[in-house]
Amino acid sequence: MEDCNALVKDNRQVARDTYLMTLACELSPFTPGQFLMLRLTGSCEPFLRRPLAILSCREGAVELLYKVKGRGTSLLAGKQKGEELSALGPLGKGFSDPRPDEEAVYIAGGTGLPPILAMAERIGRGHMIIGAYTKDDIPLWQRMQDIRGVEITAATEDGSMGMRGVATQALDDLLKKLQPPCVIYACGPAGMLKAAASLAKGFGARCEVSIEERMACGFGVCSACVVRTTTGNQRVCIQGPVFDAADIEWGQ
Amino acid sequence: MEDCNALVKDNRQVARDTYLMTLACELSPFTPGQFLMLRLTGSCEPFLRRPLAILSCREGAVELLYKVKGRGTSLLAGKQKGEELSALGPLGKGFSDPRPDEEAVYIAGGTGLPPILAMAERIGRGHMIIGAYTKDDIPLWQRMQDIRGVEITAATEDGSMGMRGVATQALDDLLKKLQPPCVIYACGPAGMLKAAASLAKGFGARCEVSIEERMACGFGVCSACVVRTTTGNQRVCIQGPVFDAADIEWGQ
Amino acid sequence: MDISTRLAPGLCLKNPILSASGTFAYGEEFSRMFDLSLLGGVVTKGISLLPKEGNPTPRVCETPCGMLNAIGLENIGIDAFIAEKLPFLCTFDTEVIVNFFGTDEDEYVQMAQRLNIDGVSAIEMNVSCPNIKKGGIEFGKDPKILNRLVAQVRKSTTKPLIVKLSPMVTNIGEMALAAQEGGADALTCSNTYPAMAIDENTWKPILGNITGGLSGPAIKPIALRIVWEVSRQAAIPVIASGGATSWRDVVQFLLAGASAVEIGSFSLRDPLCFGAIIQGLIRYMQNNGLESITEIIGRLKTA
Amino acid sequence: MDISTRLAPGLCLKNPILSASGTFAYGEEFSRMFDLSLLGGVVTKGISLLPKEGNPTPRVCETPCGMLNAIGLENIGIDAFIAEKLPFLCTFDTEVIVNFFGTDEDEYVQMAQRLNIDGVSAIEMNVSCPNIKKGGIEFGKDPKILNRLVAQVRKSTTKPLIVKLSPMVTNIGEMALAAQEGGADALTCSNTYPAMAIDENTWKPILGNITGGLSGPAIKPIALRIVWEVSRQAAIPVIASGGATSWRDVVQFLLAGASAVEIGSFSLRDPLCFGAIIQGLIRYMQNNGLESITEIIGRLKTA
Ligand SMILES: Cc1cc2nc3c(=O)[nH]c(=O)nc-3n(C[C@H](O)[C@H](O)[C@H](O)COP(=O)(O)OP(=O)(O)OC[C@H]3O[C@@H](n4cnc5c(N)ncnc54)[C@H](O)[C@@H]3O)c2cc1C
Ligand SMILES: Cc1cc2nc3c(=O)[nH]c(=O)nc-3n(C[C@H](O)[C@H](O)[C@H](O)COP(=O)(O)OP(=O)(O)OC[C@H]3O[C@@H](n4cnc5c(N)ncnc54)[C@H](O)[C@@H]3O)c2cc1C
Ligand SMILES: Cc1cc2nc3c(=O)[nH]c(=O)nc-3n(C[C@H](O)[C@H](O)[C@H](O)COP(=O)(O)O)c2cc1C
Ligand SMILES: Cc1cc2nc3c(=O)[nH]c(=O)nc-3n(C[C@H](O)[C@H](O)[C@H](O)COP(=O)(O)O)c2cc1C
Ligand code: FES
Ligand code: FES
Repeated sequence: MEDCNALVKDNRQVARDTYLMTLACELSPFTPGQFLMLRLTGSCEPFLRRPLAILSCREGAVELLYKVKGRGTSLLAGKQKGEELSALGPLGKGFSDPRPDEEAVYIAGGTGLPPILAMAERIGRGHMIIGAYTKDDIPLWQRMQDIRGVEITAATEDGSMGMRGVATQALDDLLKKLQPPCVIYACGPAGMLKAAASLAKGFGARCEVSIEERMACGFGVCSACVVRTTTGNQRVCIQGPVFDAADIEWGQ
Repeated sequence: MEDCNALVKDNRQVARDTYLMTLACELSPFTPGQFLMLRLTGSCEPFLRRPLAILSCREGAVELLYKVKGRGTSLLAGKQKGEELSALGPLGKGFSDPRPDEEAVYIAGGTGLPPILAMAERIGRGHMIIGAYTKDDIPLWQRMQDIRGVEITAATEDGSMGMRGVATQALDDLLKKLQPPCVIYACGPAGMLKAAASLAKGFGARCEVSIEERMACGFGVCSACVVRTTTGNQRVCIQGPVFDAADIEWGQ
Repeated sequence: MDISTRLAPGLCLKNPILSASGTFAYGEEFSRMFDLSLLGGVVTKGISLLPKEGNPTPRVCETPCGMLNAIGLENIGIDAFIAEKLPFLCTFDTEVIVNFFGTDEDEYVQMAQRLNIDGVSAIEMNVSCPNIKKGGIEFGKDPKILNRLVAQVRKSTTKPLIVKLSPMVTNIGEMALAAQEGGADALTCSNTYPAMAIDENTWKPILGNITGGLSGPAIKPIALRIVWEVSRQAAIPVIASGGATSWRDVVQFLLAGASAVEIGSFSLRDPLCFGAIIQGLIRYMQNNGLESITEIIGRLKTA
Repeated sequence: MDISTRLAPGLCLKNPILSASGTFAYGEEFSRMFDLSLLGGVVTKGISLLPKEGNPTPRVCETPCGMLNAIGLENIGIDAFIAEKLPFLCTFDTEVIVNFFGTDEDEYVQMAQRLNIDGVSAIEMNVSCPNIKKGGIEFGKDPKILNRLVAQVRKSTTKPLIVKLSPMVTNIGEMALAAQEGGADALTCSNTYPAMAIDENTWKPILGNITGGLSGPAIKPIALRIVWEVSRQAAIPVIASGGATSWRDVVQFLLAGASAVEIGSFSLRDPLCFGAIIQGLIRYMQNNGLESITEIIGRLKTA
């Protein structure tokens, strides 16, 4: 992990409120699920860095895929080619590879696509489900189609693309067609992760979830980002963001 | 006075640490000595606006000439064509015109050039003295030469251009050659203004000084920017920045 | 939709947006930029019995997301205020709240008496002036002294009485209750935070007065907590003051328990912010189907 | 050039730059980024007798030029600290300052006794924890209680004793003197400012704990004033804490009277800032022909 200067090479809208940014930045090799803490300006405003998963990293070019939510991501969307950011990373613990005998299932919702897509691209086999409210929320559809060996299913709540319904419904359908052993990689809203974890348990599948929590440091020193696990609080930024779903205490 | 959106049309270095910025901005007509309060960003950092004198304003194009001193002016120097600022103004009270029988003398030092140059360009007759430490600190030399009817003298402390010495020495020399009635327009460091005021008094000339003081609002409501005058505190931003030198209590 | 808000018997603002003392002078300059009638009320610069010259310059300084000021309560004095400024303010359809201070109890009382006149909608008592002589600073620091001072002022006026608290105390709830029991109708939470700035090149303080008061967005999180804390303890309305810049901040202060919000430092930066803030608040209420701001005030969901 | 600084008999830092409690954990993570030996000292996360789980999330939130935290003093407890963390910290050529707290006087005393061991260079006593049960919060608010607590802890340890004050008090000078007279060797000025953030969409507080502590550049002007005020009243060294981000801020704190400076929140944002700050300080001293930082400490020119 280092603090690198990162030059914006490209920053373009790829879906509703969603941007793909390419940075020129020398990172150490990463595992999907790992993330960067991006510092957006040289001044102290905004003060905290923003966590974003690494979508890809090749030959000094790092791709990030992000949704504009609040102030930080709006600022990011306004960055133009040649502007400079600072990127701390790769941070955290990424997904583990599937065992050779395991069928791999990837499921993403909300801002959870980048680490899942990164994992699907890395492993190159299995089934991927992407959930969204509507068609316009789904970025990089062609790119996902192009991953050889991975079958892509979209689930949209308004039925505008793929099946009508939520991603975990699609997961349920898919699991009914698969044979164990199976590993599920999930990233997205807490509700989705919880549902995926429960489906995985029912199916007897291993399930790894990448969890989002508010962070201050991103490298383990402030204890902001804890999640309850069966062995007590764990820091999402350094002991995660990827956890075995069976270790998480899901709550309500 | 209004709060106008101002688009940067041009922003170029014209002397050591000194930039000329042209803004596309619809201002009401201005009097030399009047200034703008520039808001540099949409975020609250930096919080306060920065006061800069108006150098010119023609057909929706406003020129500002500024020295990079601290954070705000550094930010300003980094602005590129197409970026947006907000400009409040024209603010304050500018210089009064010379009476037809008055010989006009303009004297500028430090960041005091813009209002003085604006005045010389407006009046188009008289003598102008510009003081600086060295040649490289003097911007827009050719433009000053081009003001028909105004004779330009440079005074540099290191003697690299014009006479060696300070601007008020040049003023002293000049006044010795002139006949009253005479009006002196001065803007620059406090020491220079005080010296100019005293020379003016000795010579029996009217003297108007444009004063710099730290400001918060720039439009008269906060009482940050007071200067002591014979009639008590006056707010530089609204009762000045131009004052009759005879009304100022110069202190030490 | 009803965005009016009640601060005291006989003091109802048509909307919850106020100017703040010391950032609006006596209204004249702002009146050249917009119609003051759009405001819920105008709070004037702090007035004293005699005119005051204030502190040496520099009097302001920029800080991260905020500013320091050490104006030193420069003001034209009560006589000139009543003769020259009040009549002008009364020409607008807005409440005129006169901020004032004294150097001792007697001066506070005299000020309250002098301000007990037509045209003054309410008085805001500043008990947190760091720049006044012996005794002054204690008014806002010791609950017993504050209680007694407020009670004396209360007896001297029939106007709604607002007490503006200092934030830099160990127990602000206690101060609030002291003011309330002394007879305050409402509380302003709160004044600036004693602070300073130093120039590492000259080794000198930046302000002529050495220290000054911190204001602006930097302190908003503290102001929000103080409003929340005080409004749960006091029975009288709270006016928020500290770092508000937008309708979002205003909604947050209302949720925390404020009945009105003063916009201070930010209006030095963006003098036209008042109209935008009021419009933003109205739009927010429309979008959320809210009929009255009483549906927002103090409704923070903490469970 | 001598940039070492003395905080107590037997506690001399090789340079005035410290980490701050709660933003450096127990040093392991930072040690993977730079050699901790470059620091004047490491201040650990606050430790208690028993491990503590802390507050519900969200535990942090961004504010204008700052942040709120309500971690709730989550820590691994003294046993695990001594067994697992202290030996690692002792491998570096830097002072190890252990921050600690208790829920009552007895716990503070027990903690001081347990920390009276090799490897601990000094202890920093946190008396401003808003999240501990009855009695806790009063330690840092009432000078008599503070004085007594410090005196008890003083008797229980031979280590240099640093007391970390709460900034949100009416009279910080009084608190400083109470700690000094209780036997403190040095004072840290100061902890975070109770504050809050509200989401105007959900009508809920942003932090799980409702309120939290404000830190970062936003509060630096207040911290600077507190350091200046306390260092002129107290006879013992002051450690500055609050919003420092650069060697410039460090020089300002030294001028105000601090003998050392903790870098907290800013190191969350820029973990590599420590080296740059120390280098900047050295360059500043070189450029200004200064031989020793004692030539800077408290040398603010106010006349
Ligand atoms: C490990 C990790 C990886 C992530 N990867 C991605 C990604 O690849 N693409 C993407 O679009 N989003 C991702 N997110 C979510 C992303 O960090 C937030 O959407 C973003 O920080 C919001 O910042 P903002 O300034 O726009 O919002 P604001 O609401 O203005 O942010 C205020 C504060 O809250 C924090 N915050 C707000 N929402 C979240 C959230 N959902 N998770 C964590 N912190 C939040 C911000 O970081 C900031 O500190 C990831 C989050 C985590 C924890
Ligand atoms: C009426 C008026 C007209 C001016 N016109 C010009 C001009 O045309 N060209 C030019 O180069 N400069 C001009 N100045 C000076 C210019 O405003 C300052 O150099 C500038 O504000 C410095 O900002 P900074 O952020 O770079 O410095 P910083 O030191 O970072 O500023 C910190 C704060 O101090 C204030 N400040 C610092 N120096 C001065 C100063 N000399 N005068 C007033 N405030 C100051 C800033 O406005 C800001 O609020 C003028 C000043 C005034 C009062
Ligand atoms: C320049 C300036 C002058 C002020 N003068 C006064 C004053 O005369 N009386 C008073 O009670 N408060 C005064 N204040 C405090 C403000 O009214 C307000 O309470 C404080 O600045 C916090 O709010 P803000 O962050 O919105 O500015 C002054 C503030 C500033 C910035
Ligand atoms: C995330 C976080 C955790 C903190 N934990 C502690 C703590 O355990 N004990 C303590 O005394 N101070 C704690 N503090 C306060 C800091 O040590 C420091 O005094 C304060 O943040 C002000 O300095 P800064 O602005 O440099 O951060 C914590 C601060 C933060 C931001
Ligand atoms: S964000 Fe600081 S420990 Fe995870
Ligand atoms: S800067 Fe506010 S009155 Fe002049």
